[in-house]
Amino acid sequence: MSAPHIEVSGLTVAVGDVPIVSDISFTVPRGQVLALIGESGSGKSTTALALMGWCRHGGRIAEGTIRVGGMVIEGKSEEALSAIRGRHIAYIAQSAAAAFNPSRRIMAQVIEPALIHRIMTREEAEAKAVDLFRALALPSPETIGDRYPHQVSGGQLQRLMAAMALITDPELVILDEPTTALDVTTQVEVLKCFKAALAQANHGRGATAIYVSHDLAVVAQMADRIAVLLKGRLVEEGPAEQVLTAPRDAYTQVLVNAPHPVPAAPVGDDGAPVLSVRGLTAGYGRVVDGMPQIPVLRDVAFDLPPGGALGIIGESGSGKSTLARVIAGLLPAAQGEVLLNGSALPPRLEDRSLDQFRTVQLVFQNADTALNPAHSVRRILARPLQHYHGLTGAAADRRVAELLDLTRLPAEVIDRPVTKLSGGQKQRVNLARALAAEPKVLLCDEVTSALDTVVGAAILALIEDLRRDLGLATVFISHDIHAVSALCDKVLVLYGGTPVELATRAAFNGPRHHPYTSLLQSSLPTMDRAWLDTTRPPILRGFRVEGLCPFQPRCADAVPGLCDAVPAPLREGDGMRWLCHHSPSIKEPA
Amino acid sequence: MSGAKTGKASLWPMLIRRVGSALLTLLLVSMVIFAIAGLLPGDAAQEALGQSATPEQVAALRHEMGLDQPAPVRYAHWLSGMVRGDAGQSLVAGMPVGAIIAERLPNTLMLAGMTAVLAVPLALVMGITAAIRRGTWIDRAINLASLSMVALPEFLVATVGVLIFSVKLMWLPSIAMVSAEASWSDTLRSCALPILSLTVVVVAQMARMTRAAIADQLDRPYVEMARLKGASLSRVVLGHVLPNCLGPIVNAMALSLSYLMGGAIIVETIFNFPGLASLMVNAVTSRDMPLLQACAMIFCSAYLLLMLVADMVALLANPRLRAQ
Amino acid sequence: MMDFSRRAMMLGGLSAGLIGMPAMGASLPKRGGSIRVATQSVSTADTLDPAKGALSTDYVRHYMLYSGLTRIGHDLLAHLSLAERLESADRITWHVALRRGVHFHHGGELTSADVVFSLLRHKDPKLGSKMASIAGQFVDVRADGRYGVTIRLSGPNADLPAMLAQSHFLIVRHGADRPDGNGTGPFRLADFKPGIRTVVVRNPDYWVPGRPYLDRIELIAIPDEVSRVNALLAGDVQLVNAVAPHSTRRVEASPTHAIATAPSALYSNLITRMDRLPSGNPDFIAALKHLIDRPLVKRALFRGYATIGNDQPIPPFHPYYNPAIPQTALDLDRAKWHVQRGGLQNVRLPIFCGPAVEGSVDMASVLQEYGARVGLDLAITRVPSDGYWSTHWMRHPLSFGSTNPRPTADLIFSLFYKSDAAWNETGWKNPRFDQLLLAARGETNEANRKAMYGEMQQIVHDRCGSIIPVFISLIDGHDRRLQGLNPLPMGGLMGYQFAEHVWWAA
Amino acid sequence: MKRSISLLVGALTRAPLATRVAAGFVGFWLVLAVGGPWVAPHPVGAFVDQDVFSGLSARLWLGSDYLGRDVFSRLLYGARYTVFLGLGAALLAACCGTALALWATLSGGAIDEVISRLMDTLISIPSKILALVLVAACGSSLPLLLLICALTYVPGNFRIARALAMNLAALDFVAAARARGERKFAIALHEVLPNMVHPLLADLGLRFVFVVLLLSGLSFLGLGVQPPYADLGSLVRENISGLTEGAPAILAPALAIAVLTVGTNLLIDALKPEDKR
Repeated sequence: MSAPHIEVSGLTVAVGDVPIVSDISFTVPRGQVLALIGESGSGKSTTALALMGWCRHGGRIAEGTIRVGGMVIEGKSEEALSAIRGRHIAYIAQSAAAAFNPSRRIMAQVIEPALIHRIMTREEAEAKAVDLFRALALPSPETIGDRYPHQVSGGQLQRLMAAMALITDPELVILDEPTTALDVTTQVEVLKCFKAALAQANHGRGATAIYVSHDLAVVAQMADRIAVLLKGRLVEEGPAEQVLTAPRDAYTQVLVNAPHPVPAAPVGDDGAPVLSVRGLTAGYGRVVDGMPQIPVLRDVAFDLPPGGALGIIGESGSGKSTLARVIAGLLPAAQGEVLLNGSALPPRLEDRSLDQFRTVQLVFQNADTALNPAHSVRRILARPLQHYHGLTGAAADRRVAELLDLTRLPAEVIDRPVTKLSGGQKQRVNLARALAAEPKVLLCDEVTSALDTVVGAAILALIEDLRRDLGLATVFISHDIHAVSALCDKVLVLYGGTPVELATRAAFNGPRHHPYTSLLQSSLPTMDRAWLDTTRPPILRGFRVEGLCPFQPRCADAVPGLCDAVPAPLREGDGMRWLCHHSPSIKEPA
Repeated sequence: MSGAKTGKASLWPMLIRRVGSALLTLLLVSMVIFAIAGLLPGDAAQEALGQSATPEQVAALRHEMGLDQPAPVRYAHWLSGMVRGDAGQSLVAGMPVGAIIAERLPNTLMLAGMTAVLAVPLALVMGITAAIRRGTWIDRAINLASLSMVALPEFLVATVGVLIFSVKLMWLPSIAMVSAEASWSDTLRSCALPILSLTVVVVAQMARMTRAAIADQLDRPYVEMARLKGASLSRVVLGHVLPNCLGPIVNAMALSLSYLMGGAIIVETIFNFPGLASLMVNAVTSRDMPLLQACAMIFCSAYLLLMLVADMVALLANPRLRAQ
Repeated sequence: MMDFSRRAMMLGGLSAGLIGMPAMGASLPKRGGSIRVATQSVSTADTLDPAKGALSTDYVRHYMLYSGLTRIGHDLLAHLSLAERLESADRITWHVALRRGVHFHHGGELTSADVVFSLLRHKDPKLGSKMASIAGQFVDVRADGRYGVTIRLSGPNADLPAMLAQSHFLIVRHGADRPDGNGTGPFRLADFKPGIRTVVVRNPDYWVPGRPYLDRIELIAIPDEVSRVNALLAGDVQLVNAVAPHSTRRVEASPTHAIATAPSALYSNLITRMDRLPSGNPDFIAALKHLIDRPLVKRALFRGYATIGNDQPIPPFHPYYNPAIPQTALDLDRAKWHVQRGGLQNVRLPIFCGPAVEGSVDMASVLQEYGARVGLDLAITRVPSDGYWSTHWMRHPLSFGSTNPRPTADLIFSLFYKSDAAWNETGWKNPRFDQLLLAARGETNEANRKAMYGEMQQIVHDRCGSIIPVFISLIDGHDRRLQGLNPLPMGGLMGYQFAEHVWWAA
Repeated sequence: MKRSISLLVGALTRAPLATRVAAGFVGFWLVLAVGGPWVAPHPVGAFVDQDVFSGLSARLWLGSDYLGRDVFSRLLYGARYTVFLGLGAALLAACCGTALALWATLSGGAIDEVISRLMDTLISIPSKILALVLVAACGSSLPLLLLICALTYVPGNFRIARALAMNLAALDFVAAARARGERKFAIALHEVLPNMVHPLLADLGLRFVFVVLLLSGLSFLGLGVQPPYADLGSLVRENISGLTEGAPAILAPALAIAVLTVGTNLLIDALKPEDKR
C-alpha cells in the first residue's frame, strides 16, 4: 500500500503555553474518511483545523508534524497556507447559516475558491457549480445560486457549502459537524448527498475526508476510520467497524453504549389537569379574526395532570418553543386559552398575578443566553427567592444552597460568575432558578440540545428525579425522540404549528403512527453502518395548502385526490389522537 | 424575484413613517428654539437700536417688527408661514430670510460636501487598514493618531494650518473668500484650509467607527470560512466584511457629517467663512427669530436627511432587510 | 507730536478746504491698485444707511460711499467738507453754505434738499437712527435756497461742526428712505452682501480733485483677531484694524508689514454704581482706584499701547486736558486704609466683565489679585458679548464699560457724566459739574472754556466712580506697500476714513 | 466598590506596559486635578513675569503666558476644571442617555418614538449655538457649563445605549425575567444594565474627549470657565498668539489635553474584557 495521504504525528496546538490538544497522531489513506469524535471541548475541531494550518483564538501549532499529500503544513507562512486552503484542503463548517456571508449571493460565494486560486474562469466555475448543485440534489440548480443565503433552507445551505468545498476538486475535505444544526429529517438528506459527493469527488476518485462529529451514529454512516478524542488527547483510533463494535478504550465504550434514558414510571391520568391548553392559536403580526398575520401555532390542545410529563416534538420551526412562550405569557395567544388548575391564565404578562408567574416556570433552551452573564450564581438564584417568596439574607442563602444541592451542583460555584461555568453546570443553574419559584408546572424548552450527549442525559435524569420527588408537571420540548419517548407520559407531535399526533407513551413507542411521526422516527440514525443507504429518500412536492393536511407535500403515504383535496380528519383511539386520512393501523384510506 | 417587489412595497410605508417623524422632529426643534430664544435678554428691536435708543424708539421699532405681540401668537404666525413655505422676513436685515439663506447655504453645502469627499475615503482607508492589521503596530499607530486628532481643539488645528500653509509657506489663503464669480479652482484653493481643518475634526471619529464595525464582524464564522477558502485578510475585509458592516459605518459617517453643517462655527469663524453656522450665531446675537428658526430648520433637516440616507444604505446593503 | 495750537476753528470760521495729510512713507501718492481691508466686526445687520451704522465696518463703508458736511482732522478739530461755510452767531442758529458742483454717484447735483433730508430723517423714530437723541437738538432744518441750509438748535452748542462730522450724519440723496450707497463719496458701490463683504470702485467724479488713489477696495470683516492678523501676514488682506497689543510683535517681525498706531481717547472703565452700596461708598471707590497697577495694565495688558489714565475721560493729548490733577497710583497701604475706614473688610462683590469690553477680563483679574491682598473679595464674572450692553453694563454694582472716542469733550461729558444722561454709568449726581457743563457750551472765551473743562475733570477724578486705568491706543496693521495711512485718534483706520487718503505703492 | 477597586488594581498589575503607562497618565491627572492647586507655585491669576510668552526657566517651569502669568500654576488649576467638568459632563450624559435608552427600549411604542424624536431634536441643534443661547440667557456658571456639555452628549449616548439595550432585550435572560413577572425597572436595572457597562465605558472615554473639546470650543467663543481660572482648552485658546513663537504657554496645555484624553481612551481600551469584543 502506498504512503498514507494524511500523516499527523505528535501534534500539539496551544494558546500561549496552554495546550488545547496534545500529542495527536494518526494517518489516513487516500480516499478514506476519518471521523474525529468527542464531546465539545475535546479538541476535535482544533485538530481538524490544524490540518489547514488554522488555529482559532490565537492558538498556534506548538509541536508535531502534519503532512497532507506531499505538503508540509506546520511552520508555513500565511501566504503559503492561503494557497493551500480552499484549493487542496477544503472546509465545510458546522452552521452554514453563519458561515455564508449574508450579504452576498450564493453563487459568488460558491465559486470564490476557484477564483481566488485562479484555476477556472468565472464562467467555468459557475458551470461547474451548477453541476455540483445538481449532483447534490439541490432544487432548481440553475438559479439557486442567484439567491441570498437567507432565502434557502438550512439543509440546502449545508449542501451548497459542500459545493463550495468541492468546486476546486480538493484532495482533502474537512467536515466540521456539518449536520449538527439540522433536523434529523434534513440530516438524512444531507448525509446522503455528502456521502455520494465525496465518493464522486476528484473526478470519481473520491476525496480524503476528515469528518468531525459528536454523534457516533452519524459517524457510523460516514467514516472508514474513527479517532476518539477526550480532553485534547487521542484515546482510540482504528477502523470504524472495530471502534463501533469492539471499542477498546473505556470512554469509547461509554460512547458506543449510548446512555439511553431509563423509562420513567408513568403517572396515572387521574386527577384534574394542572395545565390545560384549549384551541390555542398564536403567531406574530397583526391579529385579524383571531388569526395572526404569521401564524405559528394552530389549534393546539392538551391536558397535563399534576406530576405528569408531556413531550412535544417536531422539527425546528414547528412551533414547539412558541408553545412554551405562549404558556409562559411571553407571547399572548390570538385564540384559545390556557387553564391553570382549571382557571384561565391571562394571555398577557401584565395581567398575571405573582402566584401565576410562580406556578409556571420556563426553562430556556440555551443556558448561555438564559443566564445573565453579568451575574453570579448566587445572584441568579437569590433573585426569584426574593421576588416570589421575599426571602433575603441568611434564609435566602440557605435556600440557594439547597437549590444547588437539589440540582447536584457543588456548593463552591455559588459565587462564580455564570460565564465561568461549564455548559452542564449552566443548565443546572438554569433549572435551579426555575425550581427556586417552587412551581407546579415546569416548561423545559430543548434543555439538552446545546449539551453533549452524556451531559444532556444527566440533565434529563435530574429533571426526571425532580419531577418524581417534587411532583412537578413537566412539559418537555425536544427534538430528541428517544428522550421524549422514555420520559413522557404523553407525546404531542407538531408539524408546522399544527398538532398531528397526541399519543400516550405506550402508543408512541408502538408501531402505529402518523406518517410524520414515522418519518421522524425513521430518520434517527442508528449504529448500523448500512442504515443510511437503506433509509427512504425524502419527498417534496408542491406547497402547503391552507386547510389541507399540512404534511401532505412531504408525506410518502399521501393519497392523490384525497390528501390534496380534503381536509384531514381528526381521529382518535388506542391511546392516540391524530390528524390524518389514514387510520394508523391500516395503510388504506379509511 | 418576488423579493425585489416586496422590498419596494415596504419601502414606501417606511419612507412615509420617516417623513412623519421628521416633521415631528422639526416641530419639536422649532418649539425648543423658540422657547430658549425667549430666555434671551433683549429683543431684535433693542439690539438693532443699540445702547443709545430711548424706550419710545424701541417701542416703535418693536411694533414695526411685530414684537409687541405675545410669544405664542408670533410662533403661530411663523409656523403658519412655514407651512405655506414662507420662512418670513429677517427682522434685522429687512430682507426675506430665504434670500439670506440662499446666499450662505451653497457655501455651507460646498464646504460640507468637499470635506465629506476628502474625509470619507480617508476615514475608510484608515479604519479598514487598522481593522485588517488588527493588533499590529499599524493598528496601534492609527488608533493613537486618530485619538490624538480627536483630542486637539479644532481652533488649534485650524490655526496651526494657517500658520504653516498661509503665513509661512504662503501656499493657501488664510481666509476663505467665496463668491459666485470665483472659478472652481480658486474657490477650492480658498477653501482648502477650512476643508482640511474640518477633515481633521471629523475623520478620526469616522475611522474609529469604521474599524470598530469591521472588527466586530471579524470573529463571525463567515469570515473564518472565507479565510479557509484561501482568501487573504484584505480580500475578506473588502469583499466580505465591508458589505455587512456598511450599515453601521454609513450611520457613523452620517452622524459625523451632520456635524459639518451646524458645528463648523469655529472653522467658519477662523477662516471668515460665510456659512450657515456663523449666520445662526449672528441671528442669535441680533435676536433675529425668523432667521434663527430657518437655520435651525436647515440643520435639523440636514441631520434627518443624512440619517435617512444612512438607513436607506443600510437597508439596501442588507438583502435580508431589503426583501422584507 | 501733534500740533493743537489751531483751536479757534471750532467756532464758525472753520478752516477752509482740505487737510493736508502728511504721508508716513516717502513715496508720492500714486493712482491705481486694489486692496482688501478687514475690520473686526461683522453682522447681517450690515447696512448702507449711515444713520444705522453701528460697527466699524459700517463706518468705513459709509465714509467710502458718502461725504459729510464736516470732518475731524488730525488736530481733533472739525474741518469743512461738503459745507463751504458753517457759521453761527449765537451757536443756536447755524447757516450752512454747500459746496457747488458736487454730484451723486447716480447723477444729480448735491443740493440743500439732500442735506435737509439727511439731517431730519434721524428724528423719525421708525428709522432707528443711532443719532436720534443727538438729532433731537435739531429744532428746525430748513433749505435756504439751492445751496443753503439753516439749522436751528434747541440750545447753544458750539460743537455742532464736530457732531456733524460723525459718519451717521453723512449726506444721502433726498428721498432715499433706504439708502443704497448712492452718495457723493470717493468710491462707488460695486457689491454689497451684508455680513460678507462690500466692494467699492473708484469714483472718477469725486469732488476732491485727484482723489481717491485706489481703484478698488474690498471690505470684509474678520472678527477673530488671530485670524485677522494671520490674514494680513499671509497677504490675503492689506489692511486690518484692531490688532491686539500682543500681536504687534508678529506684525513687526514681518519685513513686509507694519503697524500704524495712534493714542486715542478710547477707554475701558470700571463702573462703580454710586447709587448703591457698597459700591457707592467713597472709601470703596478710593480703595479701588488705589488698587490698580496702571503701569502693569499698560505693560502687561496693552504691551505699552496705551496711555495711563487718571479716572477722568479726557486724555493727556486732548486740547482741554488738565495736567494739574495728581496721578493716582497703586498704593496697597492706602487702599487698605480706605477699606478699613469704610468697614469694607470681607465685602464680596462680583465684577461683570467680558470680551465685549476690551481688556476688561484681564483688568478685572488684576483688580481681583490686588483686592485679595487688602481684604476685598472681588469675584470675576465673565459674561458673553451677546447681551452684555443690555443686561450687564451699568446694571451691577461693578461692571465694565467701554467708551469710544467722541469728537468733543462736551459729548463725552454730556453722554456719560451728566446727572440726567441716559448713560450716566455710575449714577452719580454732581450739581457743580452739571452747571459747568452747560455753561461751557455757551462760553465763547476759549481760555475760560478750557478752565471749565479742567475743573470738570478734577471733579470727575475726585468724586466719580468711573475708574479709567488707561486710554487704549488704536493699532492698525498694514502691508508696507499701502501708504498714506496716517492714524487719527478718533478711531482705527484713520478714523474709518482711510479710503480716500491711501495709495498702493507697488 | 472595594471589590471593583481591587479588581482594577489586580488587572493593572497584570496588564501590559502600555496599559500601565496609560493608567499612570490618567492617575497622574486625577492626582493633579485634586491636588494641583496646593502644589502650584503661584496664584492662578498672579502676574509674575515682566515678559510674556517666556520660555522654560528654573523660576517659571513652563514659562509665562500672554499676560506674564505662570503657565505651570495655571495648568495645575486648569487640570481640575478639565478633568472634573469633562468627567462630570460625560458621566451625567451617560447616566441620562442610558436611563432614557432603557426606558425607551423596555417601553417601546409611543414612548420610544417620543424619546427618540426628542433626542433627534437635541442632536440637530448645534451644541455650540445652544451653549451660546443658554449662556447668554442664564449667565455663565460651572453648573450651566456642565449641563450644556452633558446635554450635548446625551443623544449620542442614548443612540448607543439604545442599540445595546435593544440587542440585550431580545436575549433569553430578559425574557426569563419577564416570564418571572419582574417589573420593567427591575429588568432594566438588574438584567440589561450590567451587560452594557463595558461598551458604555468605552463610549464614556470618547465622550470625555468630546467634552474636553467642546469646552475648548466654548472658550473659543468666550463661553468657558470664568477667569482667572481656565480649563486646559481655554489655556490653549488664550495663548494662541504664542503659537508662532512656539511658546510653552500654548504647547504645554495642548500637550496636556492630548496626554489626558489619549491616556483615558487607551486605558479604557485596555480594560475591555477579552471575551467581549
